[in-house]
This record gives sequence, structure tokens and C-alpha cells, in this order.
Amino acid sequence: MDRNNQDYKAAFGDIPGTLVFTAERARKGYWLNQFCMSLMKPENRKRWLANEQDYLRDWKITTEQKAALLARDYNQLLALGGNIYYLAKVFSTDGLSFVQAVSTMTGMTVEDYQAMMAAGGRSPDGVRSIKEGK
Amino acid sequence: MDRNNQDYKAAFGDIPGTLVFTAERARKGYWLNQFCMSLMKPENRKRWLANEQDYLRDWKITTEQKAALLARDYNQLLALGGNIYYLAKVFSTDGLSFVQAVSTMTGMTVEDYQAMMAAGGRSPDGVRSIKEGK
Amino acid sequence: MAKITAGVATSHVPLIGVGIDQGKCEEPYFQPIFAGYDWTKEWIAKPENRPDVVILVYNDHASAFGQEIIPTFAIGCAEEFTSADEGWGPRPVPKIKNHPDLAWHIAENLILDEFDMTIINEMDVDHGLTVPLSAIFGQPDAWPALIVPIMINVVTYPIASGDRCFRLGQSIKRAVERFPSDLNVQIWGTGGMSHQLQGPRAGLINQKWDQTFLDDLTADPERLRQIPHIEYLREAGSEGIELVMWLVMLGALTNPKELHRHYHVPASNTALGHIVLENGK
Amino acid sequence: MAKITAGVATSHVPLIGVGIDQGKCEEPYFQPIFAGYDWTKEWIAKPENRPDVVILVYNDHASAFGQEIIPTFAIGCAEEFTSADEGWGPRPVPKIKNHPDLAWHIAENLILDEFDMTIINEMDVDHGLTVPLSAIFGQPDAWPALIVPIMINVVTYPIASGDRCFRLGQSIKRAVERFPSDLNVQIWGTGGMSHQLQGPRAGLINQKWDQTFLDDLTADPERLRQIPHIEYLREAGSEGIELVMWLVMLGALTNPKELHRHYHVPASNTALGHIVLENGK
Ligand SMILES: [Fe+3]
Ligand SMILES: [Fe+3]
Repeated sequence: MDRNNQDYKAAFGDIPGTLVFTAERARKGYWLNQFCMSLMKPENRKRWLANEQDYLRDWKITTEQKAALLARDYNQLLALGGNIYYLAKVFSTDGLSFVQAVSTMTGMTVEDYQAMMAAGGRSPDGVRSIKEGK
Repeated sequence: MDRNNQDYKAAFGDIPGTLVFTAERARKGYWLNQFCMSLMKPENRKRWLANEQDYLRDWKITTEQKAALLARDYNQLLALGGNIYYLAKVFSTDGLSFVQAVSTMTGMTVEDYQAMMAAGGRSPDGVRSIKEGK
Repeated sequence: MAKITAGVATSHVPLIGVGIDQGKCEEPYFQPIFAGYDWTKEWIAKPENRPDVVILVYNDHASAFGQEIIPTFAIGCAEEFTSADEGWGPRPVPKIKNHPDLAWHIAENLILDEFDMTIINEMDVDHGLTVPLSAIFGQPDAWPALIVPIMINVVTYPIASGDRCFRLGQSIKRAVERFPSDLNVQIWGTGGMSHQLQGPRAGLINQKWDQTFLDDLTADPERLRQIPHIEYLREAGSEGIELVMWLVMLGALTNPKELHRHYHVPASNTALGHIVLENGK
Repeated sequence: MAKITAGVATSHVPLIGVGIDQGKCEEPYFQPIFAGYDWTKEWIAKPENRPDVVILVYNDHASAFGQEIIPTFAIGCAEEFTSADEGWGPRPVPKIKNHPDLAWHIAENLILDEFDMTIINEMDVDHGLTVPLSAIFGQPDAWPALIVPIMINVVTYPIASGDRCFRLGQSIKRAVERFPSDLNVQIWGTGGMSHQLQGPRAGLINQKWDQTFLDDLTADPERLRQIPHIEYLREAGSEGIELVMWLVMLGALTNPKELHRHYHVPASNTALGHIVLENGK
């Protein structure tokens, strides 16, 4: 087993289309993720849905993160330090299921995504490693 | 090292005048200790000092614990599951120092207790073990 | 003396909860998902199999624990726990009642065995814990077993290695066997199997890898405990890492024998896996 | 490369904070307490000794952590921490600024090294952390070093064994030595020495036992790491158990050499101990 952090994290960047939630991302997305948790309270969901811009004013999140939130751009939110288990509070508040929200990150329509899943899901072949292309 | 809890805790009851804060005590004193923590807020200290009985009504603590709190009977509070680091919030709110509060548990006056400390403190001789009397 | 009699593993896909809560189990999409639990429901209803206590190993999905405090290993010692509101209101399930004597007994022994546990006395529990209960016990008015929750961080990296999780299971087993009351105890591991909920690679499923994982729960536990995190991430998707929780269950068993297996793709974004293991000698 | 250059241990008696905050250091009661820190103040003011970062190992006294959540080992990774209100208002001290890059680096390495850390991003820090800073740095407008807080549970039993604490220190040392920036790092262990704040036995002091403990920090670390909890409880009083935090410091050092020692009875209810150890090879 890797007993030091550099060796441990070395290969994380080599996985296609995947952002591992490391300390670096956790720090970058700290308040973005904490904002998401606030939506676990019904009164906060109500306030958020009533006026998103206004709700965001209370939170120490960047302009980029705010724009990505308002646009529900989940790939961008991941890049800006968001974590999917946190972001789930945003799409749940929108009344979306995991499939509906997750499909938006793949460039596929929900229907195509669901058809792919019904057919056995995305194959790991070719998306295991960027470097090795396998 | 003791790798099981029964062996580990076996000798804790053998120390004179000492109650080790085990799971059993932590469970018994749960709300008593959580009440103490509430006094870390100035507004709660104010409410507590203004009307102790009234303040206690919000807390799931036993009649015995309440009586001991109102009487500032710290030995009794320890017996009922209190822990001294928690109870410190009560005597700090009273404006007492650790020496003033701690001395009340020894059956000595503050002056006698302070004189004992100035002379080098209580000797461990004779209070290491109930069973062995050493 | 308490004894671990069986290990149960299952995915905890939120959609399974939705299917049950909204009475959709008989719909064509859900039917093959739920069919695989029928065997288990029958098995666990038999008096000799009914657990007094389930040690339920799961991960919190940013419900009880946000970024302000991230325990690597936690154990719930409170009297009871409530279903969390994950953004769509709390699941309508009975309160989760703990066996606090056993929970504290396990917590004490784990710490003495050099697992640096965080003891939790207040938390809401999310779908990671409640969905497995619903899948296996259905919709009773009260859960038929007491639940000791053990929470493993799989959100913020680094998480504990698979091998450390396995050894946590071994230590749980030793603790249970030292508990003085006669109790039929099961240990459940939840999460997985292959799935990825994020990014352009979302929807990844690796049936071959999953089936080998299911095989090796009985055929080659030593291989499973050595799988590094990077293999889960590459082969089983970024959320496939939840399978380390199955290793806690596995570590608590001795020469397990497979009684039942269920594998179905898809359940929402996920390869649903479920296995029942009888504890050997 | 970062390097641990020295270890510092000191009691963290609240009264020391009171003495400093209320300007009583010259009063006859306080004078012998503070005199023993003069050497350290001079030593640490020299540019070659001034730490860039202090890894400060302390225990929370039911300030940040109540009974709702009890981590065995925690590490603070936030940007900064504020002085806790322990019932008499927060101590008037500067904000505690962390070195989050180093803190996260240590946290990652500790978890990979199989210490099941709890990562903390929000907490107030109590006298266990702030009193040592005041005793050694006095009353500056800003603390002259960044602080990585490491919190050890010594309130609710079982707590981690002395040996586990020592090995935590060894793992911290390895992590620091792998940190890529040039940093002068000190590790401080706080708490102790013999004292008991509870019950009819309160006021217990064991000068002989304490002095042997101080001697063996350099003469026989192997003995110290093997001391069982029950010995601390019997010999050093119920709060003497805080000395396990000195063992975390000790584990992070290699062949330490004693530079300075201070021991005084009483400080409030406590045998005040303070030692400065140079890290060897
Ligand atoms: Fe999950
Ligand atoms: Fe202390």
C-alpha cells in the first residue's frame, strides 16, 4: 500500500472524466459544498428556490462557483471543488433524480443515458487510464 | 497493553476518591454534561444565573442531577455521571477558580486546600489503591 | 455470548428507497431489482436467522458529516437515530434503535485494539443506512432488529485502505464474541458495486470486475483486502470505492459460505450487488 | 524540506492564562511559575530557533467537543481557529493561524499510515492550546508561528494508549520530513503533569514520579511509551493522563537532548512541568 500522499495521489489524475475528491479539491470547494449542505433544511430550500442569487449572497463562494450553480453546470462545479454527494442536495431540491442529474455531465440526453444504462452501462474499456489509453 | 475493555476497566474502581469517566458514566451523565456545555454561550449563562430552576426545565436531566447542580455538590455530580471538564462551565459561570471549586470536593476549606497545595500537594501514598491500601 | 452468524452485503442505491417508499416495487423497471431480495426476506424471517442486532457498516453521503468534521471511522452509540433529510425530505422509515450496550462495548474494544474511532451520539442517518434496511426488512412499523451504525469515510480522500477496513472487521468480530449476552448478530456492508456518479465517465459499470469481487468474497478474501483504491477508481468507477465497506463485513466473518447472490444492472446509475454469507468456523 | 528541530512540552494550567491575561506575572504566587519560561522565551526568540510552524498536540476540555461527537485523534486543517469561551469569556489572544498545506499533508500521511484521523475544519480551541502559546510567546499582537492543532481525546475512556500516541508522533515526523518546503517545525506536547481535579483525592501531586518522567524523556523513552493508563491514574492523578500528549511529541523526536527544564508545585491544582528538547539525529 502507498504509505505517502504523493505516491497515493499520483495516478488520480490519470482517470478519464473523473475528479477524485482530494484535499486540494475539498479546500477549493469548501464553502460551495457547505452551501449545498444548507439545502438539507426545508426552510433553506424554500428560500433558495425563491431567489437563488439572493440566497447565495450569504456564502463565501466565488463568482465562478456561483455562475456554475445558477447554471446547474455540474461538470464545472466538480472542477471548482464540488463533490457529487454535496451537489446532490442541489439537484434533489430541483426535484431531479440521480439519473437525470448525472446524465447532464456526460453530454448525453437523459434518454440516451438511460438506454446506455439499460444496456449494461458504460464499459470501462478505454476509460481506465489516460496514459495507457486502455 | 490491555486489548479488551473488561481487563482495561477492571482496576478503575480501585483508585480511592476517583471516578474515571468511562462509557458507563458518560452515558449516565450525557444530558448533565451537555447542559454544562450550553453555558459556553454568554446569553445562556445569563439565563441560567437569572433563574436556574427555569433553565433546567429544558434539559433531560434527572431530579437527583438537578438537585446536585442547584447545590453545586460536585462530588455528587461526578457520581451522577458528570465530568469535571464539563462541570467547569458551571463553576466558571459562578466566577469560581478551579482551586476554589475543586477544594469543595475534598472536605477541606479553600484555605486548607491551598495550604496543602503550597506544601507540595496531596501525597499519592495511601491513595493509589483501595485493595492494597498503598 | 454474542455471535456473528451471517454477513449481508448490498448496494444502497437511493432509487431502491424511492421504489419502496412510493410503492413501485412491481413496476417493470423495479421488479428485477426487488426480486433478488425475496430470498433474503424469506431467509431472515426464519426465527433461527433473525438477527437481534445488525452491525450496519455504511458511508455517510454528506448528510450527517459535511466538511467541518470528517471522521475516518465512526461508531454510533446513541439510543436512536433519525432518517436524514437529504434534500427531498426524510425517508418515511421507522426510527433506528441502537443496542447502546453493544455499541459502546464495540467502541471500547476497537479503541483498545488501536482503531482510532470517533464516537457519535447525535447524527441523522442517510440512504446508506436506511435503504439496506428497507430492501431486506420491507416496510414494518418498527425495524425488527437493533442497529449499530458504523460509518466509514469514503467521500474525502485519503480514505482508509481496504486492508485497514478488513482489519476493522476482524476487530469488530473479536469485540462481539466478548460481549456477555446471547445475541444473534449480523454484520452488513453496504454501498457499491461499480458505479460513477460524476463527470463525463458517469454511468461506468464493470460487470466482470463486480462478479469476480462477489466470487472472491468466499474464494479469495486475501486478494480483496489488498485491492488498492486506484483499482476501485479505475475499474469500478469513482463511487465503486464504497466496496471497502463490504471488506469490513468480510473481515468480521470466518470462512464464509455463500447462501445467496443477486446482481442486476442497472439500478439507477449503479450495478446492484447483494450477497448473503453464512459465517463459518 | 521541512524538519522538526525541537520538542517543547508544558502544562497548560488555565491559571497560567489568567496570570498573563490579568498582568499578574510579577505577583509572588506567579513569579516562580513564569520564571521557568524565561529561558525558553529567550531561546525561541533567536532566529535559528524560531519555528515557522508549531505542531501543537493538546486535548480539548469539553470546549469544541462535547458528548455528541468524540474523536480519538483529530487534526485541525482550517485556515484559522478562535479562542473558545469556556465559561468566563474567550481568552484575549490573537487568532490561531494554521499552515493548512502542512496540516492537510500531515493528515493525508497519517491516514495512509493507518491512523484513523478525524479532520476538523471548524473548531474553537481552548486553554489546552492557547495557554502554552501565551506561556512561551507572551502577549504579541499576532502569534509568531503558524499552528497545526492536533487534538487527542483524554476525557472519555478508553483513550488511545501511550504507545499509540508515541507512534502517532513517529508518523507525524515522517510526514513532516516529506513536506517539500523548507520549514523549521517544532512539536509541542501539552498538559500534565500530575494533577487531579475531581473527588476527595483532588490535589494529588507526585513529584518523584513526575521528575522520573522528565528524566526518562531523554533517558528511557521506551519505558514511557509502555506506561499503562492505570499507572497515570494511580500515580499522577486522574488528570495526569494528559501526559500521553507529551508522548506524541516524544515520538516525533530522535535521540532528544534536554536543553531546559522547569518544574514547580503548585500552579493552581497542578504540578507544572515544562521541558525543551533539541531534536537529535
Ligand atoms: Fe452510496
Ligand atoms: Fe488540561
